[in-house]
Amino acid sequence: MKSHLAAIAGALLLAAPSIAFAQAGSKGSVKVGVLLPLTGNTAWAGKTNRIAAAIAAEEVNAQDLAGGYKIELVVGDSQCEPRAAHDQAERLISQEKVQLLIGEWCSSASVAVAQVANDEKVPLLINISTADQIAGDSGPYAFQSSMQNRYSQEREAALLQKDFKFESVAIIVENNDFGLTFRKNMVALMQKAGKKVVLDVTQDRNDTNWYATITRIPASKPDLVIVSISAVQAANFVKQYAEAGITTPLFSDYPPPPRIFERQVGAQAGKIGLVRAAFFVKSDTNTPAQKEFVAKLEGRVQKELNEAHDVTYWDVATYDAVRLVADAIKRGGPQAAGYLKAMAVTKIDLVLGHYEFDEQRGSRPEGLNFVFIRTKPDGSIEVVE
Amino acid sequence: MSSRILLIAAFAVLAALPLIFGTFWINMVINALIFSLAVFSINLLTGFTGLLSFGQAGFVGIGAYTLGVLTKQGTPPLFAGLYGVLLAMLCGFLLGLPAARLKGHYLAIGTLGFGILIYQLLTNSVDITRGPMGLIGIPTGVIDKQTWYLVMLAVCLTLLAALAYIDRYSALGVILKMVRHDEIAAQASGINVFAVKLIAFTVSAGFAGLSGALFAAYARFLTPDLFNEQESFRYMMMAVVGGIGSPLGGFVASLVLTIIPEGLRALGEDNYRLLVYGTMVLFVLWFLPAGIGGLIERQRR
Amino acid sequence: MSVLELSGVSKRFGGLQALSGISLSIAPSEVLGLIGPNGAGKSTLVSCITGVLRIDGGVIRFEHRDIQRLSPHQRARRGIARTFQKVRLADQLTVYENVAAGLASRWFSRASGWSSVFRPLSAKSVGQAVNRALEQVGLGDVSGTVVKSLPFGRRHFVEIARAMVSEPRLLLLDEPATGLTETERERLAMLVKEIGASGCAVILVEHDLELVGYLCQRVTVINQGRHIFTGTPAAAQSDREVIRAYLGMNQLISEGADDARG
Amino acid sequence: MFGQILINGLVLSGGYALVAVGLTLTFGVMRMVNFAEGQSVMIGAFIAYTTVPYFGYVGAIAAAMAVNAVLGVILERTAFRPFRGVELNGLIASMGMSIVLVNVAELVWGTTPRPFETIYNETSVNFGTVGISVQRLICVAASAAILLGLWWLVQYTSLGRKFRAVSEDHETASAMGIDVNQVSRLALVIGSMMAASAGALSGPVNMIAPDMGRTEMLNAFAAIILGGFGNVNGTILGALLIGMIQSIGAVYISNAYSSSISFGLLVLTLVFFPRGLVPERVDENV
Repeated sequence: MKSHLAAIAGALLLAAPSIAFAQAGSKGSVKVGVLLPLTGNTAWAGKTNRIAAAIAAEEVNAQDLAGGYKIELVVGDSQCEPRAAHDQAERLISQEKVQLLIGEWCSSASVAVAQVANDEKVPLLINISTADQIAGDSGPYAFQSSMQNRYSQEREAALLQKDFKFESVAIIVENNDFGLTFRKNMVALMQKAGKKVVLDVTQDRNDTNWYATITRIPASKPDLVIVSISAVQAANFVKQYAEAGITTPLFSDYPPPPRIFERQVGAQAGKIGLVRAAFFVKSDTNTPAQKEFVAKLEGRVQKELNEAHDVTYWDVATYDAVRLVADAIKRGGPQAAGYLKAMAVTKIDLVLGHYEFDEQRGSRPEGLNFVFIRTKPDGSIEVVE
Repeated sequence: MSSRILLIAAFAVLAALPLIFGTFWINMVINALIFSLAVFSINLLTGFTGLLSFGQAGFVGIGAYTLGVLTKQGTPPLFAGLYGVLLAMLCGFLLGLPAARLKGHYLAIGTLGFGILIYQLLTNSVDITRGPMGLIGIPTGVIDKQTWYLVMLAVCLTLLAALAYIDRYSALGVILKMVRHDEIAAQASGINVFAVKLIAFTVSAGFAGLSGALFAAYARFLTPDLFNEQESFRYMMMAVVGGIGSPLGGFVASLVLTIIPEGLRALGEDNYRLLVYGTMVLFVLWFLPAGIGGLIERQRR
Repeated sequence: MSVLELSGVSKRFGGLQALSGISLSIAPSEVLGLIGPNGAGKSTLVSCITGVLRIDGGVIRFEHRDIQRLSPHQRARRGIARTFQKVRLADQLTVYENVAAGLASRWFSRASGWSSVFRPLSAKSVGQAVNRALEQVGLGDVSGTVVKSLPFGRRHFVEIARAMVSEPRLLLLDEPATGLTETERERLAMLVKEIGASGCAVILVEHDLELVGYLCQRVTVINQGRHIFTGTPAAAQSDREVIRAYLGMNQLISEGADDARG
Repeated sequence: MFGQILINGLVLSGGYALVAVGLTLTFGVMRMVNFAEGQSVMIGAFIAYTTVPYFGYVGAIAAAMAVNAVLGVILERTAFRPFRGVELNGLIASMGMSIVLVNVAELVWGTTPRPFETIYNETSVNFGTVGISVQRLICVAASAAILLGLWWLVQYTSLGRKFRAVSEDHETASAMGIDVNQVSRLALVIGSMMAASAGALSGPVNMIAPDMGRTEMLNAFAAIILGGFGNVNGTILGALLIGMIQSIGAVYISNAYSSSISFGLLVLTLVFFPRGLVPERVDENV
């Protein structure tokens, strides 16, 4: 009996400091490794995601959102490439002694990081890669806060049928991790909705010449063209699509990169009325929290990188990830066991929407923001849905 | 005698490394040791018979994915690794049939074509290899890094000794080098040049497949990008920087060219690291025509 | 009882008829001279015998078996060895290693041969054969030196040693005397005599007619791919065709001769 | 439909031919493959991209060629002359140079892919059901013109004769008083200029980024093998073949395997023609 009482007293004592809202860091600091691409062809995204993560960490420490712990971010350049991501994850864990991990951008790199996280028993929150089940497949130490492809494609299929009248559809993808899962899910969804897939093309992702594929569109006469290709290739595709003068409505699954896309192909996208899906777009329909974050990040990017920047979904996803980690530390502490248990029962509203995790440790899509946007002839963007 | 003591001392230090450095560096060295097997395969092929191959990463990929896919389907890792090496050797044999008749640059580009073919197969056969999504959680069990390190060190050193023996002391070494220096004279001495080249291709593909299988068992994740033509160029670079005829040079080069760029990461995340890598390759080629191996050879003599 | 018989051997390179209807035979221990002006087709004939070139017509029989279908290494393993006009040695390797390579035809000719491939070079079986060949050609002193540092003349002898090490029954010497000093030439003559005496047939392709006269019991003369004479060296010197071929003044002679005959 | 496939094939062939011809020239003269040719395409594209506002498009192409000429000299000094005897080391040195060039470009221009806007991009000409941008037509016409110019240079000028002499036989050429080093440098200079024009012409068709040029180089290799190493006319034919087959293959077979198609074909040709379709002279005699 006595020993039992002592245990309860001990637990109470432990809990006491957090109740008293001690100053952040009073319980020490937690090192969180952040893996993102700073070199290679996706460095344009990593540069601004890094600043978004820094803003989140500063807010957490300023407003003591991590239950008395101070968050210290350690960045690793994983280059959106599996081998670099694997080595960087190992470095952050064994050299920098990080206790938690956030990352990576490209799915194939996240696969590698998830493997290391489970081997070294260091919890990982996959914040951007959207391939299905990366967390689920890799093991108990990985969570995935980004909306998985299968959920976003279900949303897209539903919205497409609402906004467009079409019976036949052409599906064109790139053979990277993103494109191939998209194609599998979308073909099934379209067939389930009774639409005829008249053209189904998978293009080699190093092949920047889309002309051959585009010439097949008029021949197969689809009512709607659905495309899922990466940011760089998307700009290429839209340019060649407009050049070829094809008027079939075009929907691109890939969220727009910031300035690059609009500046380069805004006019052409406007000419063909390109519709795109996005988890987040800077627009007047943003929530106050979103507007506040956008202002903060764009100001910071202007100051640090002195270049104008339109906030993208990837920036928001990275910001939210750091906040999610802080929230889980507050409720379960930085040690793996408590942290993972807390993360599993997360219920929190952040910039992109409401976050909860299912039993496969993937985020539930219901609460998350999802919009359709159309490029107007003058190149500007309007939110459709 | 002194050089032998030097060698043993050096290897003793190498064996003790894990105790000194943290697991990150050990992971780096293990990767470098696995790399060096693929560099060995080039040493064996090019160093001995003079044949060029820019498709070695294709064989590494075959070895790796065979182990990956089979272990995920329940085959015990050892057998899966064996099948991987055998499949790589079969592909080496099939590629060797036309390749053994090719010369110089035609052979280089022909094998490059083979490498690209394998890479595209791995990327596009989604239902077997999950393509770009990558194969994750290959159940080969998490053996701790120290044992991996010692096992890999032992494998590399035995191979080094075997290749050195063949190169310097065995009759096979003379035959292989005859084929490299002068095929017509070799034929006139009763050497079936075509068969020697074919066997060299097959055995070298086997080594590359072994390197792939070991990588799959160690890293336990695979994506096709780990086996594209840039990787084949990287193996070739290490073999040449190491000194094409010298397996020891190749071994040292694969350690140096894996660890130094990683060490330079402190220079900042962007491109200085690769810039230094490129210039390092150039400097070695300018000042050490026979590569690091040539340097070691000169010291020893 | 001949070790090698050629009958009606011909070879075409596109339009050029390099060899037409060459027939000859050679008995064991015989040294046959194969002479003719430059470009007569001597090297082509050697390449046809060793299998580097496929013949277009005729038959080549070695030890009474048609070897037309055999590739060069198979013919070498059967016991046909050769040296080259331009010496072909691995100059980074030592003399010992180069000569040891000649043993390949012995190693691979028998099933058991394969196992010896992995045995060290210094093994008794290898060492014995190589050292014997080196002694025979008088290179015992330079066994460990790298071929690159050998004077040109002595390299010929390394090649002969490599050819002899697997005890061939037929040795083709392709202009071995070129570039030899006087003493080396005598050394070569003595060596060819010994090789003949040991039972191995020798075909000596050579411009040095004095050497041929001394060494060969019989000579065959070839000119523009055609076989114009076979017989003793002495007879060859007085044969009209041979003189015409060699002196190369056949236009002059034929005009003069025809007028003389009226 | 066939018209578009033809045009697309020509555009591809134009780009591959310009790169392949540069490679063949350097190989013919120096017996070495320049693995940094792909990066010369990239440097050419970026120089043209940065100079378009000042010199206009045609001026930009000229500027790109000029800068690449200098690049050619640098490449010859660093990656080719020191390795005259040891071809393999030369090959790897050019790979080392390609890594250096990519990373220098990334430092100077950043990794973000950029559009290369020219006035010809917007206007397009209707061709059956699909329009073709004037830029593509220019790309085809200009590469044809440049290739013709090069063919004329190789056939009729004294430099061309020197190229052919040196690629025919190294020793005799220098014996005849031809400065082989100078000819090699010129070969690499012209090769890099060809690559610059390929970059400047194909840049506007797609996007430009520091890691561009790799697929062009791989396909140029395929073209060289089909056309025969060191043979300029054969290489142009090879490039045409590869461009057409890829363009047709992309439509009728599958373009997830686009580079495999050209390399698959290449491996097949090598099986039956170990020395390429247009064999060089036999350089190995007994």
